[in-house]
Amino acid sequence: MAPRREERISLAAPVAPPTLRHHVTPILEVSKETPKIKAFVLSAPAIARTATPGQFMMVWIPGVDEIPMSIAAVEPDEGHVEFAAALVGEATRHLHKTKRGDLLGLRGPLGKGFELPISEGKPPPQSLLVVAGGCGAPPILFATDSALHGDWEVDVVLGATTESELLYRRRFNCLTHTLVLTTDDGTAGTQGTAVQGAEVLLKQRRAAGAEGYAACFACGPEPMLKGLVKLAKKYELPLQVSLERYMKCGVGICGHCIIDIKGSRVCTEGPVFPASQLYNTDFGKSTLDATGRRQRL
Amino acid sequence: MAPRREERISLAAPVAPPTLRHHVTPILEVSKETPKIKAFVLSAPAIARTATPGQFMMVWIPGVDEIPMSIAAVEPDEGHVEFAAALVGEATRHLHKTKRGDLLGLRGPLGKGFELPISEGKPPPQSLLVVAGGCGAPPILFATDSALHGDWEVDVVLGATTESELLYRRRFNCLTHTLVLTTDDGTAGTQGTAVQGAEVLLKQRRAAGAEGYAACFACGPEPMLKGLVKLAKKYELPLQVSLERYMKCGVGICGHCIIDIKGSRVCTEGPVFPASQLYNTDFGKSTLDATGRRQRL
Amino acid sequence: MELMTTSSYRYEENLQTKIGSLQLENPTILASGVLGVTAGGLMRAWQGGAGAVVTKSVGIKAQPGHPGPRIVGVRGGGLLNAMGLPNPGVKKYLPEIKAAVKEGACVIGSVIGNRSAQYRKVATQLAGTGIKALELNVSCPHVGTFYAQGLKPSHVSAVVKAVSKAIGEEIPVWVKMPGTTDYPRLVKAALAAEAAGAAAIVAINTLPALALDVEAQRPSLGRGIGGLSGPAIKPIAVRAVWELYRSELRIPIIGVGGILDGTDVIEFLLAGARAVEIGTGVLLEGSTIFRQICLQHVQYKQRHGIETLEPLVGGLKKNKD
Amino acid sequence: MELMTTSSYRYEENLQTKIGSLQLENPTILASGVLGVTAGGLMRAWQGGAGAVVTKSVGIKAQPGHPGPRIVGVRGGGLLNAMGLPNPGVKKYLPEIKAAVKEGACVIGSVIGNRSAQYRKVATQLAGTGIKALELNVSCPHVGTFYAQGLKPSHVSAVVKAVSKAIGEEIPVWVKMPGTTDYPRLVKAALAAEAAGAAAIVAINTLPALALDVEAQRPSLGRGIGGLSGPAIKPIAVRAVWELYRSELRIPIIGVGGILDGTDVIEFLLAGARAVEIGTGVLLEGSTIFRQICLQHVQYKQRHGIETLEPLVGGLKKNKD
Ligand SMILES: Cc1cc2nc3c(=O)[nH]c(=O)nc-3n(C[C@H](O)[C@H](O)[C@H](O)COP(=O)(O)OP(=O)(O)OC[C@H]3O[C@@H](n4cnc5c(N)ncnc54)[C@H](O)[C@@H]3O)c2cc1C
Ligand SMILES: Cc1cc2nc3c(=O)[nH]c(=O)nc-3n(C[C@H](O)[C@H](O)[C@H](O)COP(=O)(O)OP(=O)(O)OC[C@H]3O[C@@H](n4cnc5c(N)ncnc54)[C@H](O)[C@@H]3O)c2cc1C
Ligand SMILES: Cc1cc2nc3c(=O)[nH]c(=O)nc-3n(C[C@H](O)[C@H](O)[C@H](O)COP(=O)(O)O)c2cc1C
Ligand SMILES: Cc1cc2nc3c(=O)[nH]c(=O)nc-3n(C[C@H](O)[C@H](O)[C@H](O)COP(=O)(O)O)c2cc1C
Ligand code: FES
Ligand code: FES
Repeated sequence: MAPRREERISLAAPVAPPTLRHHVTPILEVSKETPKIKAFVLSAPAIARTATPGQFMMVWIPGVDEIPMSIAAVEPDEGHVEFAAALVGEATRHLHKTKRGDLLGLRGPLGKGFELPISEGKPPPQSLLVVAGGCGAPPILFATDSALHGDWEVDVVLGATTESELLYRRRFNCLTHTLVLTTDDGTAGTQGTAVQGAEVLLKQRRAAGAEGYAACFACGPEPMLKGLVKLAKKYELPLQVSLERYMKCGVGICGHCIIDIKGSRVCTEGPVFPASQLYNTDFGKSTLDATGRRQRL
Repeated sequence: MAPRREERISLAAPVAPPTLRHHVTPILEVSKETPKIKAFVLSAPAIARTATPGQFMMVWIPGVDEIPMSIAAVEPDEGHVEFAAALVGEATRHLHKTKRGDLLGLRGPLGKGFELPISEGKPPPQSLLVVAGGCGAPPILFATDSALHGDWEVDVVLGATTESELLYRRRFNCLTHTLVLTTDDGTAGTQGTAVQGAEVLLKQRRAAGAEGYAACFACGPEPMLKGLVKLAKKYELPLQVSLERYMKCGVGICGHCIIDIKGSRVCTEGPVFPASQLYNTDFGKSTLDATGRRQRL
Repeated sequence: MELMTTSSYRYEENLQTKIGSLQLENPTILASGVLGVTAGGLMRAWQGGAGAVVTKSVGIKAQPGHPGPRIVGVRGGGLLNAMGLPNPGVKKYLPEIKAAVKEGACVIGSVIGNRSAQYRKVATQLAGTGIKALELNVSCPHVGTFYAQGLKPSHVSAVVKAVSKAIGEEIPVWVKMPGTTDYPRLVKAALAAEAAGAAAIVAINTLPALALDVEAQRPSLGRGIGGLSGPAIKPIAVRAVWELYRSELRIPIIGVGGILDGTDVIEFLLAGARAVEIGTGVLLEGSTIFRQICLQHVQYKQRHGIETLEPLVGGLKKNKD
Repeated sequence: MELMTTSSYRYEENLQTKIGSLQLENPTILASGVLGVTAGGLMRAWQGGAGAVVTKSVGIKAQPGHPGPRIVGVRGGGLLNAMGLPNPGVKKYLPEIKAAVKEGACVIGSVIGNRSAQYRKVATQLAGTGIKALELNVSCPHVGTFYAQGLKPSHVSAVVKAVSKAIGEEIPVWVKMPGTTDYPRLVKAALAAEAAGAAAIVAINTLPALALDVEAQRPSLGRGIGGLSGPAIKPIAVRAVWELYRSELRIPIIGVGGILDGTDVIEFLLAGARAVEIGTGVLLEGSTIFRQICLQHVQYKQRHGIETLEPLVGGLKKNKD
C-alpha cells in the first residue's frame, strides 16, 4: 500500500538540521599532540561531507558543557572529522580526560570559513600564505590541505611559545615545502612571533621580485592577528582571519559573539572575516565574557 | 547577506501541505446546473495542477461546516477548479446560498482517483465506459475529459430521476458522441436506470463483435453501483467505482470512512476502488452516520 | 485467525513490555480517536504492527461531534483537531470491539463521560467485550468542561473509583491525562488516580490551542479552539512523562505526543514511559509506523548491546536532569 | 544618524501600531534574549526592519547562565533553550542600550529579578537610558522559581507596583507572561498586572519542556529542562492572546511565539494582539524577517482593501470563536 500521499505529508515535520542538534558518537581516536593539546577523531559523515576550512563545530561533552572547536581535518569518504583542543579550563579539562569510545556530541558545520579568491583568468598555481599561532593551527591545517588539493602553492608559518607546542608540525611538514617555524623562546625555528615569520616570507618574496600572495589566511591569538592586519596593510596582502568569541549558541540567535554595531556575528558571518571588515569592530579591542560583560583585550 | 545556512534552517518548518489546511478563496462563478445542483468555480492553482479524476476536496463553508466534494473539472493553466453540489442538508443549503465573491476553503486534492489501465502494447484508442448517476456526474465529467485528452474513446451513460436533473448533460454532449441518457420517469433518454443504460451499450458492443471496454468508471448512488458490479461480472468488465462515506477528516486519520476489516479508508485508499476490492466490505451493505452508528443501506 | 496477527518481530524480537499485569508484544499502541471508529480501523493499526490498539473514546449516548473543519495542519507537522468526540454510543460500538478482539487484536477500550456514573455505565458494558484494559479519557481539550476536570484530583479519583468498583480487578484501568504544561497539577491528578486504583497513567492528550485562517479571518476549525498534537508537542509530552516518573507515582506511565519514529519512542522510554501511544504519527507516517518503529528498536538494541527495552525505562534518572 | 534608521516601508506604508502611548512604525518587535546582548545585536534587528527591539533580560548582578548545550532544535522547527539568563548585570549593560538608542533604535528594556526590590533597582537604572518601555520578564521557564511566580497574581502585582512607583508614569511597563496552556491562570495573572498599572501584556514566553538525546541517553540541554519556542508553540501562543483578549483585560496585548511570516503575525492581530515579538524566527528566517513581514503586510492590506492594520486587531471577535 504505502500511498504516495502519506509520504508527502511526512515532509511537513523534518528533524532539526545538524546545525541545531548534536550528532552523538564515540571518540575513535585521541592523540596527545602537544603537552597542552589533544586531537580527537570522530565519525560524523554529514559534517565531514559538507565542512569547509575555517568552519567550526559545537562540541558537547555530555554532562559538562558545549564549546566551539574548529575543524582541523575531514575525511569525507570515511566520514571522519578531527579537532584539536587546548587544555584551558573546565570543559577542556573534561575533554582531555575522555578516551576512545567515550561519547561526544558534534553540531555543525557552523559559520563561514576561509574563501580562496577565484583566479580571474589566471591559471593555478597561485600562492597562499597561511599563518597559525598556538591553537590556531587546526583551521589552518584544514585550509592548507584543501588549498593544496586545489593546486595552490601554500607557504605556512607556524608559531608557538615553545617547540613542544608547535601543533601539527609534522602534518604541516608532510604537506608543504615552505614551513616557517617560530617560537617565543627560540627552541625551534626562528625566535619571535608568527607575525615576524610571515614578514620574513613577504620580504623574501618581494626581494625575489615574485608576485604577491593571492591570499593570506590566519588563525591565532588576537594580538597576533592584529599584528598581521598591520602587516597585510603594509604588504597589500588580502588577509582573512579567524576570530574567537564566547559562543552560547553557535548559530546566530543568542547574540553573544557580536563584534560591531551592525551586529556581525562571529558564529554566523564569521568566524573568518576579511581584514577589511574588521574596522569599526571590537577586533583587537574587547570581547564579552560568559555573562556578556565587556572585557578589554 | 542572506547567508545560505539561514535559508537551509528554515526548511525545518514548512507549512502544512494543502491536504491539511484550506486554501481560502472567493467563488469566481456559481451556476445553477439543475433545480437541485449548483456548480462552483474557484481559483486553487495547487489543486488544479495536481488533481486527477476521481479525487475530491474538503470544502469549507466558513461558519457552517466542511464537506467532501468531487472535483468536476480543472483548468491547470488558469488554476481553476470546479465542483457541483446537490442540495441535501444543512451544509449544502448554506453552500447554495453563497454567491460570487463569497469565500470558501478548499483542501486537497484528496484520495485516489480513477486509473486508466495501461495499454499493454496496444496503441490507443481504447474504449472506456463511464456511468454517472445523479450527483455522481462530477468526477465522471473530469474522468471523461481526461480520458479523451489521452486519446481514449469514451462512451457515457448519464442517468437521473428526471430530465432536469441530468447534471452536466450539455458538457457531456460536447465531449463525446456516445451519450446514453436515462431517466427514472422517461422525460429524457431511455426510461430506466443508468445500469440499464450501460447494459444496452454492452450488449450492442457484444452484438457488433467489438472488443470489450478496457475499463469502466462509475459514480452514483450505491444501489446503482451495486447493480453495475453485477453487470461488470456478467460482462467481464474491469470496473472502478467511486464511493461516498461520511468523512470527518478526509486524510485517513479519523477512521470514519473505513469500509472493511482491513481498514480500507474511502478518503485515502479510495474514493475510487476496483470492484474486485469491494468483496468483504460494507459496500452496498452499511455505512456510518455522523456519530459512527452503522446504518443499513 | 491467530496467524494473521503474527508478524516476525511481534513475537521474536524481544520488544515486550509490561503495563502492570498486561504484557504487550511491543511498546507501540494506537492512540484513542485515531482510526478506531470501527473494527477495521483498529485492525489497520494492529496489522501495522501495534502492540495494542485503543478504541475511539465512547460515551453513553451517540454524539455527532463538532462541525467541520475538524482538523487542520499547522506549520512544522503539528495538527489541530476538534472532532468533538463523535461516537455511536457504547451499545452500538460493542460489535466493533468484539470483531477486533475476534481477529486477535489486543484492544483497549476508551471511555468518555461527564460524571462518574457515566464512566461506570460505559465501562461496565465495555468490560464484557474481551478488551485487555480500560482507558478513561478525562482530558478532551475541546469538549465542554472535560479538560478542566481532568486536572482536578477529586474528579479523577471519583471516576477511577466508580469504574474500578464496577468492573472489578480483572481489567486494569488506565487514566488518560490532559495535555498541559502545568506539570505540578498533572502530577497531583495522576497521584489521585493511582490512589484511587488506576493501573497506569497515559500522558498526554492534545494541548488546548487555537489556529486562525487569515483569509477567512476566523478560526480554522469549526469548533473554534482545538487540541494540538503531533511533533510540536513532543518536548512537552516527554517533560510530562519525566515529571510523572520522578514524582512519587509508582504505577506505569504510557507516553503520548508527537511520536514519529523509533528515536521518539526511546526518548519517552528514557523519560520513564513503559509504552507509548501514537496518533498523529499514523497520519504523517502511515499506519505501518508501528512496525517501522519496532524495526528501529531492534537496531537500537543491537547498537547499544541490550537484550530488551526494559533497561531503557527511566534511564534518564541515572543521569542528572 | 536618524537617516540610517529610516527605510521606505518604515515611515510610509501605514503599518503603525500603538501600544498605549507608544507608537511603533510597524508591529514587529525583536523578542528578548535574541541577539540583544549588545547594541550591535539590537541594531541588527532594527536594521532588519523591526518596529522596536527588546533587550536581553538583565538583572542586578552578572550571571553566566547555564552550561551548554544551551539550545537544541527539535522536529518541525521547534527550538528548546536553556540559556539561563546570562547577563552582565544592569550597570555594565547600560552602555549597550545607550549606544542603540543613539543609533535611533526604539529600544525596550527587559528586566529580570527575584523579588520586587530587584526589579525596581534594575528598572530604575534602565529608565535613564532612553528606552521607550520596560518589559518585566516574570516568566523564564528554566531558571529557579521564576516560572511558577509569573502565574501568581500577587507576585506579578507586587513587581509591577514596585517598578511603576519607582520609575513614574513616563515609561510604560509591559509584563511578559509565562508560556502556559493554563489559560485561566494566565488571564488572572495578566489582570493582576493590569490592576497594578501595567501598560501592556506580552504573551508568551517559552513553554517548559524537555528533549532527550537517545544516544547520550540524557537531556539534550546542559540544564536538563528547557523552554520550547518556534513554530511548535504558535497555536498555543495565539490561543493565549485570544483568551487574554476576550477576557476583561483592557490594556494592549503583544503576541509572541512561533512567528515566521506575515501570515503568522496577522493570526496574532486577529486574535487580539496590537504588536508581536519575534525570537526563533530570527534564527529560522534571518534577521531581515521583520522587513519581510512588513512587505507581506503591505500586500495583505492591498488584498483586503484596508488602509491600516488597525481593523484587524481582535477581528476574530466579530466572528464566532
Ligand atoms: C570559532 C571558535 C573556534 C575555536 N577553535 C578552537 C580549537 O580548534 N582549538 C582550541 O583549543 N580552542 C578553540 N577555540 C577556543 C575554545 O572554544 C575554548 O578554549 C574553550 O571553549 C574553553 O573552554 P573551557 O571550559 O575549557 O574554558 P573556561 O574555563 O570555560 O574558559 C576559558 C576561556 O575559554 C574561552 N571560552 C570558554 N567557553 C567558551 C565558549 N563557549 N565559546 C568561546 N570561548 C569560550 C573564553 O575565552 C574563556 O575565558 C575556539 C573558539 C571559537 C570561538
Ligand atoms: C468523496 C465524496 C465526494 C462527494 N462528491 C459530491 C459531489 O461532487 N457533489 C455532491 O453533491 N455531493 C458529493 N458528496 C456528498 C456530499 O458530501 C454530501 O451530500 C454533503 O456532505 C451533505 O452535507 P449536508 O450538510 O448538506 O447534509 P447533512 O444534512 O449533513 O447530511 C445529509 C447526508 O449527506 C451525507 N453527508 C453529510 N456530511 C457528510 C460528510 N462530512 N461526509 C460525507 N457525507 C456527508 C450523509 O450521507 C448525510 O446523511 C460527496 C461525498 C463524498 C464522500
Ligand atoms: C483526530 C484526533 C482524534 C482524537 N480523539 C481522541 C479521543 O477520542 N480520545 C482520546 O483520549 N484522545 C483523542 N485524541 C488524542 C490522541 O489520542 C493523543 O493523545 C494526541 O493526539 C497526542 O498524540 P499524537 O501527537 O501522537 O497525536 C485524538 C487526537 C486526534 C489527532
Ligand atoms: C535563545 C533564547 C533566549 C531567550 N531569552 C529570553 C530572555 O532573556 N528574556 C525573555 O523574556 N525571553 C527570552 N526568550 C523567550 C523569547 O523572548 C520568546 O518569548 C519565545 O522564544 C517565544 O517566541 P519565538 O517562538 O518567536 O521564539 C528567549 C528565547 C530564546 C529562543
Ligand atoms: S554564539 Fe550565539 S549568536 Fe553567535
Ligand atoms: S474521513 Fe477520516 S479516515 Fe477517512
